Amino acid sequence: MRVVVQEAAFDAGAELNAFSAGLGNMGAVVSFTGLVRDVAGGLAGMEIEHYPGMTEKAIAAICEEAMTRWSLGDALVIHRYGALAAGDTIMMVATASRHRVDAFQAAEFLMDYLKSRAPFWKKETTGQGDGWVAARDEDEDALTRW
Amino acid sequence: MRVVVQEAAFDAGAELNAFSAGLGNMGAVVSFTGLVRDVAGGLAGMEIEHYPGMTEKAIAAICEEAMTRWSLGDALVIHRYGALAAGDTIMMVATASRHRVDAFQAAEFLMDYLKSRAPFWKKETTGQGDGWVAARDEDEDALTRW
Amino acid sequence: MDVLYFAWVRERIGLPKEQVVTSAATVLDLVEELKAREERYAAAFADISALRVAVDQELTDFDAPLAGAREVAFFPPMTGG
Amino acid sequence: MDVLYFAWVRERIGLPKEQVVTSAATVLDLVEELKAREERYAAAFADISALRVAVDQELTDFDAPLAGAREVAFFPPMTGG
Repeated sequence: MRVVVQEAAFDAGAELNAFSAGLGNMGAVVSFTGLVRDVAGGLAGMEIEHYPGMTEKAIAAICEEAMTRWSLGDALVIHRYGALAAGDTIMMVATASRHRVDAFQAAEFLMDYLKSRAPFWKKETTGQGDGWVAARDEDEDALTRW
Repeated sequence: MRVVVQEAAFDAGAELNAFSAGLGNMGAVVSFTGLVRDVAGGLAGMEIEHYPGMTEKAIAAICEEAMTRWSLGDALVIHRYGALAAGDTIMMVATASRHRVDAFQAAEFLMDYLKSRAPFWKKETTGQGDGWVAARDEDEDALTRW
Repeated sequence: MDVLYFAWVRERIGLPKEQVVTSAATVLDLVEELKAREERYAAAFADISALRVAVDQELTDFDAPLAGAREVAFFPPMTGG
Repeated sequence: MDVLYFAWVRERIGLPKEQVVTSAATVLDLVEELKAREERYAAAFADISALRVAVDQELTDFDAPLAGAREVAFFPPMTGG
């Protein structure tokens, strides 16, 4: 299990390969990658604020919960903070299991909890100024299924 | 949408990065990677047989079905055949969407259908001889949820 | 008509592909014709519930008609992914 | 006790962190104390249903006790991932 919170960019493909190479006997690997997207057009960039100290602890707790709920060989979370541009990779999750159902379920669980329970806040910068991204009701509702 | 059936090894991380780079306005990317796993210990290798011609058509049809069922920006399937060793990457699927639910669901759908409806057959070679991998009832049952 | 065999069906019958001249109306009729030929066919087709069939590269059932078919393939359940 | 503010709560109050000497028994008592200080606090805490709170870096509720707490943080719903 590896949790990384960093400002620097990272190479999601290289991380996926390194994660897969270290697995031993797990045949199924699921990854999720979140990219900065320019929904309305005109996005100049994104700034992600976080809560140093709590962030790492909250993500580690979510990962440990996933490891107890599903039969996983390994789990990885990398999440950036600071200034990002459209198209940049914000974060990734990877999970590994023997059978694909565990890896898929655990990755979805990790994403649902990271969205609403890890202390990150996104601010978008456009030509019209800055704005904090509002939490979506669907994201909060998604937690009820676990 | 891209479907590749090939004997040669491929770099799953590089494929994930290329897939993510071409997306434009899609923020969520899910990938599944299947690796040769040595369940019982002593696996010497795996041989994957397929049905040239039907394989590509069957996978393309499954991808098109996924594109109509979910709101996807893109989908990728790469599947190898021929001789593989333990730890080798057998195949990968990648899906992209605006919101993560579509990408996750479509990737699970693609995997469920690829498992049981794309004409591939795995043969494992061990010190005790060769054996065709049996289809799992769970894999056939997984199709009923879609 | 081309008849193709994959995986252990291919191994039991001993060849990957053959040309068959047949007037079989359905896949099942073709199976019965093949089984009557030789023991290796009878062995391969002993339990068709363990087999799948594709006609012209589309999965179908054993009662599918063969009129106009150019290619029929027999194989065990797939194990891709 | 350290009190931390994030995202638009930080922007409205105008600082990321401050030391607060308080005998507030619960988070809600602390919020009432802060609101009584200055308009910017009253504005930031006007609708606590739009806020989340962590005590010693654990998410909790506004009726959580503050006895022994070293760090309280206020922020809007998270938007990670």
